[in-house]
Amino acid sequence: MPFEMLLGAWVAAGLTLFIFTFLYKDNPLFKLAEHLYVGISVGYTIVKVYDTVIIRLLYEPMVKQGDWSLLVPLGIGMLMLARYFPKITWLSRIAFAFIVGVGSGLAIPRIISSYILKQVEDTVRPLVSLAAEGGPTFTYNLLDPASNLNALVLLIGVVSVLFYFFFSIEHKGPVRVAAHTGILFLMISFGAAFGYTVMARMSLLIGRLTDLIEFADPQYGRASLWLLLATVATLIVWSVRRGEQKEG
Amino acid sequence: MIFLRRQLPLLITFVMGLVFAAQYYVPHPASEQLLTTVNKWIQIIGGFALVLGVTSLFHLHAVKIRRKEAGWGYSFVLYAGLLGTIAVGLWANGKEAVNGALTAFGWMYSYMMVPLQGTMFAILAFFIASAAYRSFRARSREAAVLLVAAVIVMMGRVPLGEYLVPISGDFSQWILNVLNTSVRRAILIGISLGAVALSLKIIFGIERAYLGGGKE
Amino acid sequence: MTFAERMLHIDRRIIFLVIGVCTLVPLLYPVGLAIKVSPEVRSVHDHIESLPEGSVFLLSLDFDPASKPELYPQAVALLRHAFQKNLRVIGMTLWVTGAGMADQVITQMARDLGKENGKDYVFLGWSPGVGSLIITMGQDLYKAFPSDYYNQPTKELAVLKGVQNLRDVNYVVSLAAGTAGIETWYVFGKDKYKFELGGGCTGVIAPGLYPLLRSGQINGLIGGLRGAAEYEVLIGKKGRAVAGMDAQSATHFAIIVLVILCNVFYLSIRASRGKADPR
Amino acid sequence: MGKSQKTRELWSPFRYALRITRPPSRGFRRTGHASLLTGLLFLLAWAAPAMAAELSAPHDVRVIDTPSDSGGGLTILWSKADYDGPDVRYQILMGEGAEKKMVAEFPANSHYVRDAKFPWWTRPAPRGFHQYDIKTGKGIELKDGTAYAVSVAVRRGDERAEAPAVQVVPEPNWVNWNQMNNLLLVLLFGAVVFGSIRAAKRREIFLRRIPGLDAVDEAIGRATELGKPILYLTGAGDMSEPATIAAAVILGRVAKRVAAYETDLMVPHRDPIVMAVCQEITKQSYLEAAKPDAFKEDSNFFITTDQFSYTAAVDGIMLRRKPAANFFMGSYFAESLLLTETGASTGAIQIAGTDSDHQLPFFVTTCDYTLIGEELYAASAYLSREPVQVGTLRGQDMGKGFILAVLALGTVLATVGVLFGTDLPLIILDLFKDLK
Repeated sequence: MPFEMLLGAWVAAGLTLFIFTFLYKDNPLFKLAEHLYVGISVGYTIVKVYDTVIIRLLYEPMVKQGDWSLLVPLGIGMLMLARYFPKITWLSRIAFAFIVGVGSGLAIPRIISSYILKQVEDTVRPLVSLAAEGGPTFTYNLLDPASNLNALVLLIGVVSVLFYFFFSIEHKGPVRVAAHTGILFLMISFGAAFGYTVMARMSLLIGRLTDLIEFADPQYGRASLWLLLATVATLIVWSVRRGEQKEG
Repeated sequence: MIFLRRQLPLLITFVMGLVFAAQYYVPHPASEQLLTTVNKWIQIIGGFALVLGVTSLFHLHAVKIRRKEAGWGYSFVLYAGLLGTIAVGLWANGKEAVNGALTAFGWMYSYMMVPLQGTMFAILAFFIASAAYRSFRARSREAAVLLVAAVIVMMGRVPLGEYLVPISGDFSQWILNVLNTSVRRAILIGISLGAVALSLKIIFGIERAYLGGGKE
Repeated sequence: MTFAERMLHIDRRIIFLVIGVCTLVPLLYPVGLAIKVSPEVRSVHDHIESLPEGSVFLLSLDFDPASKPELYPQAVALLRHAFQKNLRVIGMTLWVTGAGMADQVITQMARDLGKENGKDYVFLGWSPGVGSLIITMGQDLYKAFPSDYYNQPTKELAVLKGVQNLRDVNYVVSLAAGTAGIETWYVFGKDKYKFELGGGCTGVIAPGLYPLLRSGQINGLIGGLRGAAEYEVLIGKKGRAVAGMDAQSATHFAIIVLVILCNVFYLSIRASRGKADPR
Repeated sequence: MGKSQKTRELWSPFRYALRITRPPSRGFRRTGHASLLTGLLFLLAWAAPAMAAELSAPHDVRVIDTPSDSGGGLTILWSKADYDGPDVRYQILMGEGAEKKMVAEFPANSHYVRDAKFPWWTRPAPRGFHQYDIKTGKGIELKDGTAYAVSVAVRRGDERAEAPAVQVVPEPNWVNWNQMNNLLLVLLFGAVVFGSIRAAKRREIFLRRIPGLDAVDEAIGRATELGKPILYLTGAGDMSEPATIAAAVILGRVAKRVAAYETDLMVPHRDPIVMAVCQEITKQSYLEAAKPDAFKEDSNFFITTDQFSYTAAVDGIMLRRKPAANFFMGSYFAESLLLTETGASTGAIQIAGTDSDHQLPFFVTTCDYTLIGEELYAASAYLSREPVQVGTLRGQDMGKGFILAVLALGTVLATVGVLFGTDLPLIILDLFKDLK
């Protein structure tokens, strides 16, 4: 086992356990891991931004390929830093205006295309289909997402939930009924999404625990076990001392 | 001066907004080229925005240390993590691995970033359970519907559930594919209309919250 | 406070403990609940099963540590199967950040099954280029990888005898956590050099790869931890993924039981107090 | 494959010579409303000699620059024939003389115009016609501005017939006509929104009550009573997302109340620009509440852009400062549950509002009140009562009304289309399709 992997196993196992202590209570070990995490992640982002933005997007094209048009975004980026100088703070608005302007422009047709047209197109489906011998029939296989019954359920769902989101008319009479159906649909969907996410989250937990079990192997010097003992011991000492402090 | 302060940003937003909305309808390579260029620019400008954030973070913890606020020692840990990662990252030229061998930066990524991130995610597994216990109560018809749907889907997604109630797999699939799709679709249509309306207002200078200060 | 009320306001750390135990115990002592094997996983397995001894099997481990929970068990199961079938195994990765981990899993599995580096298997490591790397491999493997991860010259390795390029490889499987993965292998590799291609991927990207499967661009797909578990069932060696599925079943049922209990308590309080909300 | 292709080409001249002309297919008569141009081409094809008794060369072959594309593409169109079926195959050929090569081969009952999803306003030929697009890529390179000779052949077993080659130049286009329905909707919706904003400036517009909002005041009141701070999160989005803007607007309202009560406000951020904007907004609110001295510059502060380290830090704040009320407005990802469960464990009142549909289940189950999706936007309008906001909301409602009408009418039309086997409903339905 190379040394860096052994060290890596110990560090990874330790940090994993420290974060897990949060489940017991907020404590110094968690705080240590938390602050380290914030530090490392910001550092990581800075390095990545430096590497991709400064080096690969700015420095190399400008100096090596002579693409001086990049002075424009460089200038606009600099304007953002004008915030630190009260007299010229307004200059930073130019940078915001540029970003937000481009973003809004890009958004409009793309949202219409993929979130409105595409969704409407897929909801508008015939409620009958042609049978093999040519006559129209109504297919009601629930497991086939393209069956007519499912098309109908889908339509009812979309329509009733849209009714719930009307704000400028009072919810009474038929609108109330529709909106209420909408709420039921909303709740079913939330429940289902919740249940589905349980699976995804549990897989992650399983992944972390599998790693810990692996690091408990003799070839890693039983890192997880020793660190678990150390963590528990630290927590006990900490709780006892805090108890004493409170009494004293 | 007033023009520069008030009108120029609005003018920039207006022009950029129209140009890039129009870009969508133009298939010519020149328009594609324009899009790639400006995307690169936005990335660069976004990089500078990070300076704002990092300064704020530095300031916050510097104040903590100076005032010796509770837990100021952890601020040192944060600084150490931050500066250490930057040093190691620059040393490795921002590369996690060279010729397939991990650099020190890559080591920090694999053995510190990944476990920390993964464990935070894994904590969700515990929280999702406690959230279910705390809030899945049949207080009303709506709440009952929600909890029944959740239980069915939880059953249907694992071998044991499929074994005990064979239909649960298909049923949960149906809930996810049909009912869930219809609701998400309606929510999406609603918020998309909101997003388009907002973008239009921004382009035409009616909505200025993004410039800060709301009205003026 | 009645018993039911106390139970409703139970310390949530007890729930955490229940979940922790329900995950950990099945991982340590797997039960091996029956798992339905899906056809897309079976076809990867059956293809390897159909290869004669000494066929060349290339496994590309295209993921980094972040996707380890799902793809590592897949790699273990596939390697075990290939080694047991006495295939010649070539390992590599398109993800520079994944090289160390890929080396680790291959070395480990080879050691477990008594295979010899250079004779029964080789780990080529990582080389830049992604698409162009695959094209180079398709023309001349030794140009793409003059030496392996441990700097042994590839030309002299017994395991690569008679292998000139990708056309001589019988089966390629890419275990992918994103792009530079299955699609890349298809577009730059299979399309041109006509080897059979299979895939394994994380649960998140699996739905996006089903079109490739339906059109026959890949002959099978192992999706997420569940897919790995199915593969383990197929090779009859229940490992981490099957244990993972047990843990998954256990936690899901723990939560379901908790939800039922909390409603029993809640309703009993409500019944005893009439209609008032006992929040 | 390449070899057999060559043999076939050697043979083809003989077969060509042996052909007898034969009237065009039935398929063409059915789509008799073809354009004048197609009609002319059809005549040309009619006049063309040499058609086999069994297998005639494809009729009405037309090759055009692919419309509404970015260049490097050609579209071949030809009418369908009697022999169209799975056993007969069409071949697309490019180049002339010795350089001629086959680009594609496919069964004759595939590649119809109707499969290509053109809306009626850009359809280059009747729906029953065959269509094949040659694009740059996969070993083919089409240079814009260069002429290419393209032809279509048909093959059944050893029989083969080829239509004369057509010269055509691929070019990039300046307008994608397929997407004009998209543009039309943008203009229409824009007009509705601006119209209702104008209307809202002139008269009051009714807005229904949003239950979650009463809780906002209640929560601030309780925090004041307890002398505890208020935590307000603006989410993970940047300043161009509607959810973030709504969150910032609501922050303005909350800050005003908070300033009046002189309660502590903490707003940790994930996006530096959002932080800068929110700082301004908070300052403004304190000014409006006539409490400029109570404003603290560092009530808005940045933590990090990374999802989970941000979450860990905010969880830490919740546990240490024990805020009496937590607000979660804006867009969120997986961190939502980590935040709300920790908040719940400290006993805070929690109010959420988000348009991130994938996180709504967690907010709904763990928070005291949740503004679902559009309700978040509505809340900011409801609170501010500004004509611009209220008018926009009214405009959105009209947009939803329009979509509801399209869904209802569209379903009826689509059903009628199937029942009577007619394409007429497509005139309306095509308007609401997403076409590239």
